[in-house]
Amino acid sequence: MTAAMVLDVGLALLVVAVAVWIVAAGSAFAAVVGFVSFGLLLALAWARLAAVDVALTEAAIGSGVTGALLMTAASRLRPTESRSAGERPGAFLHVVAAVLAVLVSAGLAALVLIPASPAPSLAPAAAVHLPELDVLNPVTAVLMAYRAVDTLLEKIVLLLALIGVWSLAPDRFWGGAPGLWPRSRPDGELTLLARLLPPIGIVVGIYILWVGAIAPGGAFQGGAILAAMWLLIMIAGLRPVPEIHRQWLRLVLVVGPAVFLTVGFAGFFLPNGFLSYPAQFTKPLIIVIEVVLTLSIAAILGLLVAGPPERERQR
Amino acid sequence: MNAATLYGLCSAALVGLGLFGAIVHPQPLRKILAFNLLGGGVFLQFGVIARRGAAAGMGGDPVPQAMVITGIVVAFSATALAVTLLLRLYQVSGSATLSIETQSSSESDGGGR
Amino acid sequence: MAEFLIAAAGFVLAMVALGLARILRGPGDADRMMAAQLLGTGGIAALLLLAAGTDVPAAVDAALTLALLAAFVAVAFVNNAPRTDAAERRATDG
Amino acid sequence: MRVLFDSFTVLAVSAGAVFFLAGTVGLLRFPDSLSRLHALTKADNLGLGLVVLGLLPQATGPLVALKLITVWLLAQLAGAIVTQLVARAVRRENQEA
Repeated sequence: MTAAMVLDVGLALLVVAVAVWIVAAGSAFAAVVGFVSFGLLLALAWARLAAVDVALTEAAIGSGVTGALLMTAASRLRPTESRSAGERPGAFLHVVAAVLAVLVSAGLAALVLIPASPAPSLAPAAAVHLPELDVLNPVTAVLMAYRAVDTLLEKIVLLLALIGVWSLAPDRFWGGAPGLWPRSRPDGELTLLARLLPPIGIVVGIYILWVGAIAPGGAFQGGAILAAMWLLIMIAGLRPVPEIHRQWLRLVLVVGPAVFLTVGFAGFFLPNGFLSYPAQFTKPLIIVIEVVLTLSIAAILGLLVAGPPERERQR
Repeated sequence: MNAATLYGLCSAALVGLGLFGAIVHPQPLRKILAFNLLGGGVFLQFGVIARRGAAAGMGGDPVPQAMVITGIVVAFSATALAVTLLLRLYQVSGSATLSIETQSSSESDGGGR
Repeated sequence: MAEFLIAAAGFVLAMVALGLARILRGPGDADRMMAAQLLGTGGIAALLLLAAGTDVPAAVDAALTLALLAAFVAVAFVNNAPRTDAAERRATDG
Repeated sequence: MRVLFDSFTVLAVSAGAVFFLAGTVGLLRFPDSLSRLHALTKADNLGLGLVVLGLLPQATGPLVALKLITVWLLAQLAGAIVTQLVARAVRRENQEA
């Protein structure tokens, strides 16, 4: 038994233990704390599975940004917790749910234990065109070139989610600014953190975006870091939360998907189809798309956490 | 047993736990959490498939990995929308429950339908 | 060398897990807030050790991301936990 | 030279691990939140600091070394400030209880 094996067994057990905590915890806030830990441990597991790109995404979005979002919700919904305790389903439903869960788990475990042989893989196919694309990170190549249509649609999903969140605002607040945990009195420490951390964070975010071409990293991960830094500045009150009717804000939100779509449609006329890049411009086009996408992703993620408008529009 | 199989079993357990939590928890927020747990398990399953497909000098098959990255982002958008819906429900009805009895009683408190 | 670094990562993770078990039990939410801090630091250390031990240099970038996001999440904790507690107590008292 | 570097790494990383151990023992044994917070900061500052110090000789280039140091500085900065905020929350909880 090697050290790596012991580490893997321990990590897998720990992930399951934290998952049990999330389901069993007494209060929603405690469960959310468990969820943040869960995301962090999953990031370690992804690194062990040789998927550092995913580890970065999990650390940034899965644990960090989602954790912040759920924490807000848990603290706002705290008054409702004791009331819903009486709505716990009976023993019968518990047993049925447990049996169902065990069956599903057993089925998945069987799939894992009886692997297909040889294991299916698209890695060789992905490797063939990497030199042409001049993108050395295969995951970025898949996201930006081979399966670019998935990435484009995912941006649309992000935008739709934001529109959905905004439409839940009461009419009188339409066009106003999101609430985002307004603090009654700003602490000196928080202000200090919000002044010191974002400059470093922005450099790291841009670095993660830039390194995405040759090593794990890319638009999502960089965008999530930028979003977290923006949120930090707004939480500390150093910059106001923007009102959602602002033209510049809406421009930033759509510029990424819009450029991506334009390049995609241009593919009809220049090369040979939707979302195919002209051979000599592949690398520059991918870089341009990634840069604007990062900007849009950062803005959308930040505003999704900030929630629907909760203040009236200022004239 | 290699690392991929181990994490595969771990992901199977996560899916089961998430499913159980999503069914039995009365609070919608806990259901959302459990659903994210379930999603995490499914993503990990993709990771295992990717790891087993290691070839051509890559540590894993990049296609499932890229799909997981897309999946994580989409899961976040869905969570954000669900949480906002829930908060709005609480704002409007004064309760955050999916139970029909409690829902209708709080509606009649507020002046009926 | 690699074996030692991986073992060290496992040890740090085990320590963090023990601390986590204590912290999650509470009793107050302030204790739980420490969980983010503890696990953040432990996770960063484990990732850095793994990056060197298993020759995955990119894991250092993941640690960097974690360091930034852990700070952000900790701020989210502090902003959301105790203030509502106080508001709730006032509501039940008055 | 290699042996010297490697033994330095073993020494510093082990020392860091000891601080993580100390931090955890403190968390398990200390009776109140503020002392637990104190124990936590030991693991934070010295544990991570010594691990980073130990990994520096293993770094493959100046960029990696720079990133290692940045990680530690970030953890320091965030740790110091977040600890303050948590301590304040603990005091509020105590006052209200």
